[in-house]
Amino acid sequence: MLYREAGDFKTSYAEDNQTFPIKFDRYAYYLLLVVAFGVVPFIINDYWANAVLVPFLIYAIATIGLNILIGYCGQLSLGTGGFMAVGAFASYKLMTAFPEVSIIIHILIAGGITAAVGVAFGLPSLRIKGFYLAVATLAAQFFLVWLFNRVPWFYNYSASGQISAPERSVLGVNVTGPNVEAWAQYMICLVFVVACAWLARNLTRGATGRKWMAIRDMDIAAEIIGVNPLKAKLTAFAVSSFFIGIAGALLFTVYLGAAEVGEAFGIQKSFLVLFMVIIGGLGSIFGSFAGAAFMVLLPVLLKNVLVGGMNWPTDVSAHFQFVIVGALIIAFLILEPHGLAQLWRVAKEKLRLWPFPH
Amino acid sequence: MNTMTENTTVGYVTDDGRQIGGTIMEMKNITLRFGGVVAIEDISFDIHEGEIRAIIGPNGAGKSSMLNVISGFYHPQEGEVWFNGAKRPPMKPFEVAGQGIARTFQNIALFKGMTTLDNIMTGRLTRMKTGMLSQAIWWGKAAREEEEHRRKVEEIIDFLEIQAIRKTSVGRLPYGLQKRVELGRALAAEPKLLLLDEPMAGMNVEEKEDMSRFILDVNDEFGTTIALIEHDMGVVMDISDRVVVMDYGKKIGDGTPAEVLANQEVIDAYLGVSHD
Amino acid sequence: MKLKLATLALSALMAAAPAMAELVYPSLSYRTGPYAAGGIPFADGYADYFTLLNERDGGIGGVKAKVLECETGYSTEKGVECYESTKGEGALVYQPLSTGITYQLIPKVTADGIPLHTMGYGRTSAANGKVFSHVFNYPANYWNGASLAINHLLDINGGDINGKKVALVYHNSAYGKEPIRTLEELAKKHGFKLSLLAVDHPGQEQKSQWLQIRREKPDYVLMWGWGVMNQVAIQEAVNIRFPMENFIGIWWSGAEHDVLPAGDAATGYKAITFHNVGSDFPVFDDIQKYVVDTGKAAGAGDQIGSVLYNRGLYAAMLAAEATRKAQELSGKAQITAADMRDGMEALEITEERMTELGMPNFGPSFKVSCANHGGPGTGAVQQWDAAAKEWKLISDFGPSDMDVIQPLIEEDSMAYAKENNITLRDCN
Amino acid sequence: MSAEFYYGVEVFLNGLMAGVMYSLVALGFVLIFKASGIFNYAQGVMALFAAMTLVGLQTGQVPFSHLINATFGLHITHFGWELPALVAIFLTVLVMILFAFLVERLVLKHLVNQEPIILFMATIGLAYFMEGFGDLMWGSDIKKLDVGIPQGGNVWVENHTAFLGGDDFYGFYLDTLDIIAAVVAIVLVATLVLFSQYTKTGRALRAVADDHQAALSVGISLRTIWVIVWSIAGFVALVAGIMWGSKSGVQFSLSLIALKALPVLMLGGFTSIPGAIVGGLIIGVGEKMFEFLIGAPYLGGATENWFAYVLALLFLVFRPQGLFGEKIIERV
Repeated sequence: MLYREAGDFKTSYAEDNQTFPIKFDRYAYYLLLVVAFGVVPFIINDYWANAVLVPFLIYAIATIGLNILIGYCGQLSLGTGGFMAVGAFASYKLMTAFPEVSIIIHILIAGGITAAVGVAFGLPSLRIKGFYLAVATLAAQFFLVWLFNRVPWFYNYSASGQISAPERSVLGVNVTGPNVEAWAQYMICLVFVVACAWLARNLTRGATGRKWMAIRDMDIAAEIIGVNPLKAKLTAFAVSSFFIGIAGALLFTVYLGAAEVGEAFGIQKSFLVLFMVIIGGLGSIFGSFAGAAFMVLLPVLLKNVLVGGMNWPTDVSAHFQFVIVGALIIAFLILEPHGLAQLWRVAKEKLRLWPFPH
Repeated sequence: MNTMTENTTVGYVTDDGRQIGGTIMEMKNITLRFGGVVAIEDISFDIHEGEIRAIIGPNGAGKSSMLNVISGFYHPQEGEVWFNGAKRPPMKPFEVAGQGIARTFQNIALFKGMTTLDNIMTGRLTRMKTGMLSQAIWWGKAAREEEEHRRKVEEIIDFLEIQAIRKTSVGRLPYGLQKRVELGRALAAEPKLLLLDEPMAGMNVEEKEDMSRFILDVNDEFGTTIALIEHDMGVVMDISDRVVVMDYGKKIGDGTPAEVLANQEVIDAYLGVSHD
Repeated sequence: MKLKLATLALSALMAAAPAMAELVYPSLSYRTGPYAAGGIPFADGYADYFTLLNERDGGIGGVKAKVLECETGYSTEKGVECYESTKGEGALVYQPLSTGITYQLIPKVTADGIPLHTMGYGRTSAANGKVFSHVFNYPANYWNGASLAINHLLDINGGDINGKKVALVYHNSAYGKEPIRTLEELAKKHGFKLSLLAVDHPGQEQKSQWLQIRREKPDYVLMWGWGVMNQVAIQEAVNIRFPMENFIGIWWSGAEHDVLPAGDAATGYKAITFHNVGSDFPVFDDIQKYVVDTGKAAGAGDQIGSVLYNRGLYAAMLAAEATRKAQELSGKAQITAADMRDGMEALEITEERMTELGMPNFGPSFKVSCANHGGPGTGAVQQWDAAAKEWKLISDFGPSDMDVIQPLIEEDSMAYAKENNITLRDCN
Repeated sequence: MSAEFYYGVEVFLNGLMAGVMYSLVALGFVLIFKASGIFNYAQGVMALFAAMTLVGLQTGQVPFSHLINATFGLHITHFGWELPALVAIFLTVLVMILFAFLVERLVLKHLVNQEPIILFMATIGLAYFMEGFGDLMWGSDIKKLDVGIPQGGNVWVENHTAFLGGDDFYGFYLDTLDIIAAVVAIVLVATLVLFSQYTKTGRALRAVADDHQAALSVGISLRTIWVIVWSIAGFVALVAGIMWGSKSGVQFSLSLIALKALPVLMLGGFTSIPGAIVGGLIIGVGEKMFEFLIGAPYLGGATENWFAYVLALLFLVFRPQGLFGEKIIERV
């Protein structure tokens, strides 16, 4: 009976417009923030940080980014891995070139650079649509990876082409390098995630978001009612790539600490993030988190249950992980084609009517 | 027949006593071809400020093509388009919209993934000016702008009597309502010139009456200039001040409904043959 | 999602159960993914040796050994997850079998004080113990491998390869690029012409590269490949009828499954190795007796005696010996990772010891030191005989050209030390 | 004529051959996309699965042996018998048909009339599933696939072209396997075209491809059609699997050949069978020639992967619907 909007009257458009119109959601959200910032940092350990939370948060950023492009603007892209690589290498070059500047700045600039690259590769989207565009963005994927592998300047002429993140700190606390505390890694990612989610939410609920969605739903009509398709699509590519670039930078600096472009940012990354977007739900910020959680946590969970719990041989359980993940994806789609976010929404609808379904 | 060179005509008074202003838009000798096919052949006509101008003709007469020329979706091979007393250079549709020309579509072109409210809000896009950065920050400028435009949109929602479906996704709405929402989206732009592409197509009698009422109300409450297309003459003759009649891409009549109905050519070409 | 987290917490607890009175050897294996074919035999060998010790000798110094296997699928991210999930269980030494994961673990293990043994892979300059306190890559590394290959060419050419054309076909990744610097140095020194041919992962399409080889007709082709790239390259070499005895792979390009698909024509193909091949050693009888017959063999148990199985076995043997050393030094049976590190640094492998272990002449005899974590860098050449379906050593374990390699190691490790402001250890 | 020129020709010819190999994979995509509008991400994995099954049956492997051994502590791997290649191929075809049937029954049936992106997603799930399932069934180690297709440089061609380029020219190098693959591809396409032109089912397929609703209204069962299409796609996957498998052995990476097919699809159009072939040839020649003329000499090589896509991209910018795709007309 808690979950009601009745009696929760809106007296202004701003109120009517807020992210969580329902009181209960609002409080749940505040509670989540309090826990995320106030509790988790004190109980987190290396395993939880490195195996679960940090990758989850980083992928959440990437997923939000890609979701803006695919879910809101309807432009299918498979260049994510390449764009993450841009973010990673940009941050690496910046960190090594200007050690005195704060890493936060570096990561933001890396995002900016990625945005520029994204815009460049977004240009064909004016002529190319749908799956054709998706495949076209693979050109970006493969070219960028090749480039970072080929040109030694990008990896400071190291013998092997590996880049490793030097030690950097924020407010005197290490966030990269060998001697980094779990909570510090977690916090910097969390801050970025919250900021990105907040920006994304604002953009998508306002004029920009409507332009994107108009293009997504019917580009011709959108143009005729006054949306400039070039601008709309390119801004989507820019914003999306900005987030993805940040994700790439964090993935390299905070999470992996060392990266090899082909392995860390290969085509499989592009698909992974795409899966996250679609499983989570197109055009939903919450969905982005859900999708990232699903794809990051599920394998770890399965591994721990199958190997840790049931003492299966690692290979058998690894194969089973694939089988189960695949089956679950299909099951979800049959159950609810529009992703976890929609599933969640439906559940809430039910809850709102409960206990009187009619 | 229309040999006006520059558009400084005085207005006129309609028989129901409304004062119509001077020319707001003028089409001069428009010719539009698709490959070999001639869709529009050397057509000229004008639209006066504040009037309801109808373009009628049987299916395939080139009406929609004409509308698409006005809204910049097609670019005629010959002829000139004058708007607000200036010759219009070839423009992209969104630039035309920026000039204050809004329209609806024959087969509804709403944004299926969005709610009624958001759809109508898209009509305001040409008028929302805050930069992306301040939108990303939201607090202050963007929020304020959002709110004032929302207020405007709510007026339109009230005017069209669709408050109940504010938050419903348009995909789920019945046809008639969708048409109404689309009209709302066009109105939200507060256009100088409103183009309606068969606003009553596929409607039953009372839906048609509702729609006609809305069109008339729009015209005299907001004083919006309206150009509409219909192939069903009945309604059109009641609501429009002047009518252009097209057939096979040619203009065969132009004038008040009465004049047009008296025009023999029209009677032969249009009324003579039976249309739905 | 909340629910998922809850279940995860539970299972994470299960994963983090503390291991008592055991010597824990994590094995970051990959039995799936693009490189499974190479990962499986190595992991089997690594596991079987410890099983043997447990079954035959009741462990090492009376303490049972426990191999914690964790599937990485050759992905660095899974590697991190594996590292974090196993390090809490008293892990003594890590053996990731992936250059990518190694690069990533180097800073982590150093911070956590757990030694890392990257045998014949990983970061070559880690051989410099002054800089890399917790990383070991004895008995040989890529640059030794490159030099050994060239030495072999020198041998068969009576010491003069001036003006010869040598092509390097390499996996276009960190791993594949490793030997390039060294080979360029050696090219200067011995005056042979080096040409580079990159092959992108996974390397199923190598037409262009091999057509180029067919055009340029190099005298010798070296290969730094892994996974499917190997058998495709060997197949293509056969296809263009390149003389196989002039085709030499690094030790990661010299397994049975690399040459078998090419059939009889692959006879004569050579590969560098730093350990012996075949199952003609007493230890294998014990493995049969204590591991296979008792049904405790790892994996499908069908890899025994294969090149990569032997490598896993060898790695396990070195780890076990280092453990013994550590127990001896620390005077306690249940050693810590720190003790293990000291043990590895003091490790000495003698011919006598290997004979005792039933592995006579299985690898070089060598001694690790504070400054040199890279071992002797010796190796031999193995050659494939398709008729007998077996590899044969065609040379002894010879030295590599340290005058060329040592400066490179110094240079690269110093660069790393500078980049991460590491203070050099005093090794005197 | 200089040897350089003939080398160019040689690269060109090999480009054509490689192109055919790509087309074989692209074909599977086209068939399914044409008939059901599904972009079948699982096509590559299907090829891998088919090849694995073929090898497994041929060498008499025990399915799920690893799982069985793990659970019951047994050590069974093989039945001990070997099947002749043709029998094994036939059985594999049956397996692929069964697979198609199950896909329709368990997946597609429940997703009729969903947007393409959803169906695409479903095939991703399918890919995951099959990858794990295949490995469980046949093990993830590398397998040698040998159905008796000869490979290696074709001596006849070499001897008869050696005279062209002077003494340091060996004559054109053409892999016999590739030549056979080309022949197979031609036969395959021919049969498919004939099938779709002259058989009742074929016409039904075309009808469905043109207009689902219309086809349904004249009483063609969409579900049967889907089973048929997926069966054919499974068969094509098997052929591709055999060709690539005999080249590089059967292992995980075989599923990555799908990536080689995507630029072909862009170029040829998702809906055109001839497009898949021509597109394949263009991509094959394009990437090989670029590597030969610019990539290897000036860019340090390994340019093929991205160049294929860039080529397709540039092409699309000028012709968004691909080589044979229907022209896109925008109207309000």
